Amino acid sequence: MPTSTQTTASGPAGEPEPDSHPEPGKGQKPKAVVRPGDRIFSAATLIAGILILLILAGVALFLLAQSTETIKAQMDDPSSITGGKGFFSYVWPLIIGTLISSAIALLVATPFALGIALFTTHMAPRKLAPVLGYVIDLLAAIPSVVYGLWGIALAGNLTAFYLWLSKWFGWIPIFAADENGAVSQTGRTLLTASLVLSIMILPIITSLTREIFLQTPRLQEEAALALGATRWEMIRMSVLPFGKSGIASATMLGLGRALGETMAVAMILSPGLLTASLVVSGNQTIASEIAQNFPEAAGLRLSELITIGLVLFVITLLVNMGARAIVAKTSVKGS
Amino acid sequence: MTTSRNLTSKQLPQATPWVIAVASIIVAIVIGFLIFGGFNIPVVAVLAGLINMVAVFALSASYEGRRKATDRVATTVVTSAFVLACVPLISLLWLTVSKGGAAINGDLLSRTMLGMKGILDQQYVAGEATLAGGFYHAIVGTVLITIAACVISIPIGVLTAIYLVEYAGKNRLGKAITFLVDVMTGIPSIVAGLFAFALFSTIANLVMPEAAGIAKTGFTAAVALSVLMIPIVVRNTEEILRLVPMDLREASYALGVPKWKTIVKIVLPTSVSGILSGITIAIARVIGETAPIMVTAGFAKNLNWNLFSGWMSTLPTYIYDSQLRPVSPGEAAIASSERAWAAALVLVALVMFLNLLARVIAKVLAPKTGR
Amino acid sequence: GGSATGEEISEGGNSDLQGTITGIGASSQKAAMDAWTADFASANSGMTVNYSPDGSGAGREQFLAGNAQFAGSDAHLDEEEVEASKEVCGPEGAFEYPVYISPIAVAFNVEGVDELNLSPSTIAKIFKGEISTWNDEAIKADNPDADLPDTKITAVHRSDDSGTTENFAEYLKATAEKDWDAEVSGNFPKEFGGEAAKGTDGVVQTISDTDGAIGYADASAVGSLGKAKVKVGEEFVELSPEAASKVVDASEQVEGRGEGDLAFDLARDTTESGAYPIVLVSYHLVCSSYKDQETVDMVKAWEKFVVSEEGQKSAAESAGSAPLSDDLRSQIETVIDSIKVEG
Amino acid sequence: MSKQIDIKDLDIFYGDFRAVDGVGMQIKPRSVTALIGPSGCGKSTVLRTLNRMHEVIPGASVSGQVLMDGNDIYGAGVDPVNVRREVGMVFQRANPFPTMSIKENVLAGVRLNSKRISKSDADDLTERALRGANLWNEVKDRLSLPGSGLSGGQQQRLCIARAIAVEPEVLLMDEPCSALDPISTLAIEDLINDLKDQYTVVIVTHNMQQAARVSDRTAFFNIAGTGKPGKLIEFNDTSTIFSNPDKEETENYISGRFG
Amino acid sequence: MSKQIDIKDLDIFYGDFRAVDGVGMQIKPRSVTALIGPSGCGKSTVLRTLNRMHEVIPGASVSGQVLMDGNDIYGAGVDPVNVRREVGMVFQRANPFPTMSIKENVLAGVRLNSKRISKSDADDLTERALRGANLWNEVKDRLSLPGSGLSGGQQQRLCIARAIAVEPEVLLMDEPCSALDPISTLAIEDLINDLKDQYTVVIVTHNMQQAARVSDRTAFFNIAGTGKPGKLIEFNDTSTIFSNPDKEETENYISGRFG
Ligand SMILES: Nc1ncnc2c1ncn2[C@@H]1O[C@H](COP(=O)(O)OP(=O)(O)OP(=O)(O)O)[C@@H](O)[C@H]1O
Ligand SMILES: Nc1ncnc2c1ncn2[C@@H]1O[C@H](COP(=O)(O)OP(=O)(O)OP(=O)(O)O)[C@@H](O)[C@H]1O
Ligand SMILES: [Mg+2]
Ligand SMILES: [Mg+2]
Ligand SMILES: O=P([O-])([O-])[O-]
Repeated sequence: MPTSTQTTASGPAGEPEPDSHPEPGKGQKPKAVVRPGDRIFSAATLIAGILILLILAGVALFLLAQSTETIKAQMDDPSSITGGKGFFSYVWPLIIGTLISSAIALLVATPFALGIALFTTHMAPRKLAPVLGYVIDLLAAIPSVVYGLWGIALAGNLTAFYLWLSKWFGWIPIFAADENGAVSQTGRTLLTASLVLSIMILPIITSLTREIFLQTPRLQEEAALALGATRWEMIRMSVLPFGKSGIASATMLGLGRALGETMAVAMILSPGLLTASLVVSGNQTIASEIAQNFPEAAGLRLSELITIGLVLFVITLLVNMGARAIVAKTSVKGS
Repeated sequence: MTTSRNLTSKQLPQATPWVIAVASIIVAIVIGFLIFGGFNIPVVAVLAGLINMVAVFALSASYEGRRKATDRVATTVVTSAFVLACVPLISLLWLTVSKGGAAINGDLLSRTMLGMKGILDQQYVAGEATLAGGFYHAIVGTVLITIAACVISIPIGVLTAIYLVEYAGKNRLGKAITFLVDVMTGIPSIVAGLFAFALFSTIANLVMPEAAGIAKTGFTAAVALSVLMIPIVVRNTEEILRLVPMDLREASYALGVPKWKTIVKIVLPTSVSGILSGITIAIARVIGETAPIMVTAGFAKNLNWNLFSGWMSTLPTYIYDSQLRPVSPGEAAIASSERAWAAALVLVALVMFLNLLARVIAKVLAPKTGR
Repeated sequence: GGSATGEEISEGGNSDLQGTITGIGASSQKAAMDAWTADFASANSGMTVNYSPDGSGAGREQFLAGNAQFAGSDAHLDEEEVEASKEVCGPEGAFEYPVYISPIAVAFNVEGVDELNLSPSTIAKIFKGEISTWNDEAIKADNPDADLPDTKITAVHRSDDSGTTENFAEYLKATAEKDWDAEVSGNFPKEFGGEAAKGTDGVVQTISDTDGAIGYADASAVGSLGKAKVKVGEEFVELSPEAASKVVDASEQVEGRGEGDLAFDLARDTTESGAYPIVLVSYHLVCSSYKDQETVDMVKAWEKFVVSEEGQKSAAESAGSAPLSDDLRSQIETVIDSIKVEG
Repeated sequence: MSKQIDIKDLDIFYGDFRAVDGVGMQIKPRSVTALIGPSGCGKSTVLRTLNRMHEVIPGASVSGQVLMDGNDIYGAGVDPVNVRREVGMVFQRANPFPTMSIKENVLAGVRLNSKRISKSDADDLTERALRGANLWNEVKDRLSLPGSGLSGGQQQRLCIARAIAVEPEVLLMDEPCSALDPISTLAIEDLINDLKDQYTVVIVTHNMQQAARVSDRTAFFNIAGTGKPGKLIEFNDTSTIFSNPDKEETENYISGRFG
Repeated sequence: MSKQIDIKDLDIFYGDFRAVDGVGMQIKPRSVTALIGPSGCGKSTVLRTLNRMHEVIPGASVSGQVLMDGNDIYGAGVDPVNVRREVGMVFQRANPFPTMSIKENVLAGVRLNSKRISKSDADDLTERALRGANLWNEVKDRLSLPGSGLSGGQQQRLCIARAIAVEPEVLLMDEPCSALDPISTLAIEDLINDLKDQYTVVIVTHNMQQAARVSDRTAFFNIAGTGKPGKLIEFNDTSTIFSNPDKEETENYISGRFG
C-alpha cells in the first residue's frame, strides 16, 4: 500500500485532471477502482456516445463520397455544373437563402417560444397551463405536408400585407417591390416560407424551454420576490438566467429543424434567383433545392444535390460553433 | 432611510388591461382607415398591439409607476405572444381537425389502397359511390417504423445524455459529442434518408448481391428516423439531467449506492417527466417526416407487418402522396385530398395519444412534491 | 377504345403467377399506375406490383443499379445509360417503350376569358416575362375577338425538376427557338422569373388561386381551368387525347438504338392538322433478360397488361391519358415477347 | 421609519390543511420579535404571511388580518410587490442568485428600484451591506466572482446583505443563523440589534439563547400533534417568557436542557 | 462494530485552491468527535473526505492518508462505494429523494444496495429508523406520502433516519441539527449518545454547547484569512477544549459569548 495517495474526483469515465498542485514525490495514483456494474453502465453510455459519433461520421463520409463526382466536375469542367458557372456560383445563393430563412424563423420563433413557455409556466392559471403546453406539443406532430398546404393558404392572405409593406417600407431592401412596382402575386416568398418555418420550430423550442423554466428552483424565485420584485423582475432575475443555457440549446434544436426542413419550404416557396427582397418571389434554400430536384436527379446532378447537402452540414457545424462561442462568452464566469 | 413607501400604491382597476385592449383595437381600425384607407387585418393587429403596449405603459407608468408599468407591459407582451402564437397553431389544428373530421370514417381506418384506382374516386366525386380506399397500412407502417426508431434512438439518446452529464465531465470526448449532436440536429431529413438507404444498400449488396431492391424496408426508414431523432433525445435529456440537484446524487452516494444505481434509481426517476416530454417531442418531430421515409421504405399500397422486408407506407408519406399525386388527378383529386386529411387527423391523434401516455407515465414516476 | 374481352384478360392475366415486382420512377405515371396495378392485381391475386413514384431520375438510377425490375421515365435513356443498362440487363441492355402519353395543357385563369389562342412565340414570351399584361398586343393578335383585361400576367412554372417542364421547354425550343433561348432541361430557367410551384398539383392550385395566372401542367390535372389552344401550322388546335396521340404517331424513333428500344424523338414542330404537340411521353424500362424464369413471366404478364387495350383504357379513364395507337401497341408487344432468361 | 404589525385572528391553510390557527399578536415597531417553537408548528408559515410570500406556494391561503401601521396587507388594492419591498426576508436556506456575482447579488434589490445608481454609490452600498452582514472581509477581493462559490455560511450572510441593502422597514428572518458559525452569528446578532433602532425585525429561531439575547418579545408556538394546526401559545416580553411564562407548555419547552 | 479513523497529514484541494492543510487526528471508535470552527474553515470539507464524498465535486482532490482500522480508504483497490456503505453521512441541507415516499426514503439505502428485505422486516426497519430520528410519531400515518412534503426540520430528521437505516459503522453528520427545533435536537443528541455505543460518530456543529454536550473529543479548526487554507488548531478531549484549551486561538473562539 502506498504511503500516500491522491485521488481525483469526477466519474469513472472522467478524464483525470492534470495534477494541479505541486506535491512532487508525494502523490502516486492508485488504479481507480470501478465496480463491475459501474463499468458496464459507463461503458454502455460511452458506447452510445461513440455510436453517435460513428453515425455522424457515417453521414459525413457518405456525403463526402457522393460529393466526389461534383468535386471532380468542378475541377475538370465547371460549366458542367448546374447553372454553368461552377459549383460555388450555384451554391452560394442557396446558402444565403438558407441562412436568411433560418435566421428569420429563429428570430420570430424564439421570442414567441419564450413567451409561450413563460406564459404556461409562470402566468397562465395553474390548471390551464399543462393543457396549453400539451396543445403546443401536438403541433410538432403535424406533418410538413400539412404545414405546406397551410402555408400556401397563408401565402394568399399575405399578398395584401406584402403590398402594404413594400409601399411603406419599400426603402428597406428586404421589403422592396420588383422593378414593375409589384410584389409576389401569390405571396409564396421566402418571407412566407420563413414564417411557416418559425411556426414549425415553435413547439420544439417551447417544449424544452418550458421544461427548464419549470425547474427553476423555488428558492431562487422566492429570493427575487422577497426583494420586492414584480413578477416580470422575478422572471428576469431568476427564471431567465437559470434557463439561459437551456434556451440556447432549445434554440439550436429549432435552428437545426429550420435549416433542414425540406418539404414545407419546397411546397410554399416559389424559388428563383437570389434577390434581396423578401416580398417578391425568388430565393431558394438548400434543403428545398434538394427536395425539389432529387426525384429527377441522376449522375452528376444527384451528386451536386448531395454536395449541397454536405454544404448544409458544414453550415450547421459553423453556426453551432458560432452559437456556442457566443453563449460561452456571454454566460457568467464560473457557477 | 429614504422616504416612506406606501403600501397601497395606486392600482389600476382590474378591467383596465381589457379596456385598453379593446380601445386600442378600435383606435387601430380608425387609424388604419385614415392612413391606409382600408381594413387590413394584419395592419390593424400590428397597430393595435403597438398602441396597446404604449397605452398600457403610459397609463400604468403615470399612475402606478415605472416598475409596475414594465411588469404590465411584460405581462401583456408575453400574453400576446402566447395568444398570437396560438392563432396559427389553432388554425393549423383546426384545419386538420375540421378537414380530417369531415372525411374520416371507420372504413378508411380499416382498408388499404390495394386495388385503388382513379375511376373509383371519379365515381365518388360524381356521387355514384362511397369513398374507396383507406390507410390502415399506413397506420401500421407509422406505428411499426416509429416504434423501431424509438427502440434504436431512445437507448442511444438517453445513454449518451447520461454519459455527457454524469461521466464526461469536461473531457474532450464529451465536448465533441455535445457539439456534434448539435450539428446532427441540422442534418436535412432527406440526407438522413439517403444515408440510411446507402448504408443498407451497401450491406444488402454484400449479404445478398443477387436480390434486387431489398434495402428498402421499414427498418431502413427507422434507422433514417433515428438519425433525426437521436440528437433531439440527447439534447432534451441532457438539459433535463443537468437540472437534477447534486444534493440528491450526494445523498445517494453517501448511502453507499454505486454511481450507476444512483443514476438509474435516483437521477432518472427524478427527471423522468422532462425526459419523457423530450422523447415525445422527438417522436412528434420524426413521426411527421415524409422525405426520408420515401427514399428508405418505398411506397406501399398494401399492408405489410414485416419491418425487415418489403415496402411500407407511413401516414406522412401517404398524406404527401395523396395530396401531391392524387389517384385521380383533376376534379376527382378531392377524394385523395379527403383521405389525406383524414390521415393527418389520425396522425395528430396518434401523437396526442402518445403524449397523453407519456404524461401518465411521467405522473406515476415523477417527483412527488405535493404536500 | 375496345371492350375487355375474356381473351384479353387471359392474355394479360395469368393467375398462376406468384410474387412481387417492383418499379420506381416517374410521378407522371402515378395515377395510371394506380389503375394498372389495381386491375392487374384483381386478375392475378398472387402477384403484387409495387410502384414508387420517386421521379424519373430516381427510377432510372435505381433500375440501372438493379434495385427495381422496371422503371418509369419521362425521358428515354441517353447513350451512357444505354451502355450502363447492359451491366444489369444482359448484353441487349434495357428495353424501353412508351406506355403513357399525356397532353400538357397551357392552363389559364383570367377573369372574363374562357377561350384563348396562343402561338408558340407568344407562349415563350409570356413564360419569359417579356409579355406582362393580358391585353398585350401579341396576345390580342392571336385572339382578335377576345375581350382581354389589363391584368398582370403571373406565369407559373414548376419549381421542381420535372418531365413536364422538359417537354414543355422542348416544345418551345422546337417551335419558337428565337424567343426561347434557354437550354432545355427539367428545370425551368430561373432567369426567366415568374412564379414557381412544386408539383403538377402546386401549379394547378397556384393558377386557380391567382387571377391572371397561366401555367403548364399535365392535362388530366387541370380540371375546369381554361386550356389554351396552341397554334400548329396555321390553325389553333384544342387539346384532346386523340390530338396528342397523333403527334406520337407522326414522330420518328431515336436512331441507333437496339431492337427493343422504342425511344421517340417527338415531332414538336409538326404541322399535321389536328395534332397537339405539347405532350409528355412516359416510358417503361425493362430488362431484356432477367435472372430467373419467374421474373420473366411476371414482368411479361405485367407489361403486356399495361400496354393492352384494356390497360390503356383503364389509364385513360382514371388518369386522363391518351391511349396508345394499335400500331404502336403491336410493336411494343413484340418487344415484350422477346424478354428472356439470362444466359 | 419602522412599522407596527398587528396580526388579527390569522388562519393559514395549505390547500385544505389548516397549518396555523387563530394567531393574534402585535409586533411593535423598532423591536425584535422572536418566534420559537418545535419543528412543524408553523413558525415559517406565519413569517411568510407577513410579506405575503406564502402566496408563491400553490394552494396556500390565509384568512384574518395583518395590519401594517393599520393598513391590512391583505386588503383590497394592496400590491404584494409593495408589501415585499417594505418587508424584506432572509430564508432558512441561503439562496443567492447563482448567475450573479457577489456584488450583483447585493445590489439585486436596489437595482430593481432605482435603475440608475452611480458606480461609487453602488460600491458604497455593497460595502455597507456586506460589512453589516459581516462578510466584507472575506469577499472584498472577489466581489465579481459568483455568489454560489461561497461556503454555506458565507452564502447565508450574502443573502442577509442582499436583504438589508434595500433598507426595508421590516425584516423577516427565518433561522438566519442556522448555518452560521458563532463569529458570524455574533455579527448578525449585533446587526439585528443595530437594525432594531430603525426597523421592525421578526426572527424565527431554534436557538433559545439567541431568542433571549436578541429579542424584545417572544412568541411561542406549539402544535398538538401531526395534522393538527399550530397555535400561538404565548406571546410576551422575552424576559417574561424566559423567566416566568404564563403557560405551563411554554415553561416545559423553555426549560428543556437547551441553551 | 465501529472503526477507528486515523487521519494523517491530509491536504484537501478544490482544483488549485488548498482548502485544508495538514490535518492529522485520530478518531476513536465508539466515541463522538465534534468538529468546530468558524465558517469556511473547512469542517465540511474534512468531513467529506472521511467517506470520499469530496470526490463527487469536480476538481476536488486530497493528498495524505485516511486509515480506517489501519486500511487506507484512499489505498489502491479501495472502492469508494464500499467506504460509503460503512461510513454514513447526513448533510447540512436536508435532501430527501423527491420521487420516493417517506418509507421508501428510509429504505432507500437498503433497497438500492439490492438487499432483499421482507415486507415485515422493511416495516420494522422503517419504524426503528424513524423512531431513532424522533420522527416516527409525526409521520407514522403518512408513510406513503412523499418525503418532500415535510417541513424543513422533518425532512432533516428523515435524512438522519435514512442514514441510520443502513446501519453504518461510522456516521458523519454535517450540522445535522441546524434546522431542528430543540425537541428534535434533543432527540438527535440522545440518538447520537445511543449510537456511540456501537458506532464512531463525527459531527460538525456550530453550536458549541451541542459539541460540549454530545462529544467526547473536539477538533477546533481555524482559518487565517480568505484564500488561506483551514488548519486544525487543536484536537483534544472535549472537556479539555472547553475548560482548559492549549491554544489561545481556541480559548478566544470558545469564550465568545455563545452558548
Ligand atoms: N408548502 C406546504 N404545503 C403543505 N404543507 C406545508 C407546506 N409547508 C409547510 N407545511 C406544513 O405546515 C406545517 C408548518 O410548517 P412550517 O414549515 O411552517 O414549520 P416550522 O415551524 O417552520 O418548522 P421548522 O422549524 O422545521 O422549519 C407543517 O406541518 C408542514 O408539514
Ligand atoms: N465546491 C467548492 N469549490 C471550491 N471551493 C470550495 C468548495 N466548497 C467549499 N469551498 C471553499 O473551501 C473552504 C472550506 O469550505 P467548507 O464548506 O468546508 O467550510 P465550512 O467550515 O464547512 O463552513 P460552513 O460552516 O459555512 O459550512 C471555503 O473557503 C470555501 O469557499
Ligand atoms: Mg421553518
Ligand atoms: Mg460546512
Ligand atoms: O411528372 P413530372 O415529372 O412532371 O412530375
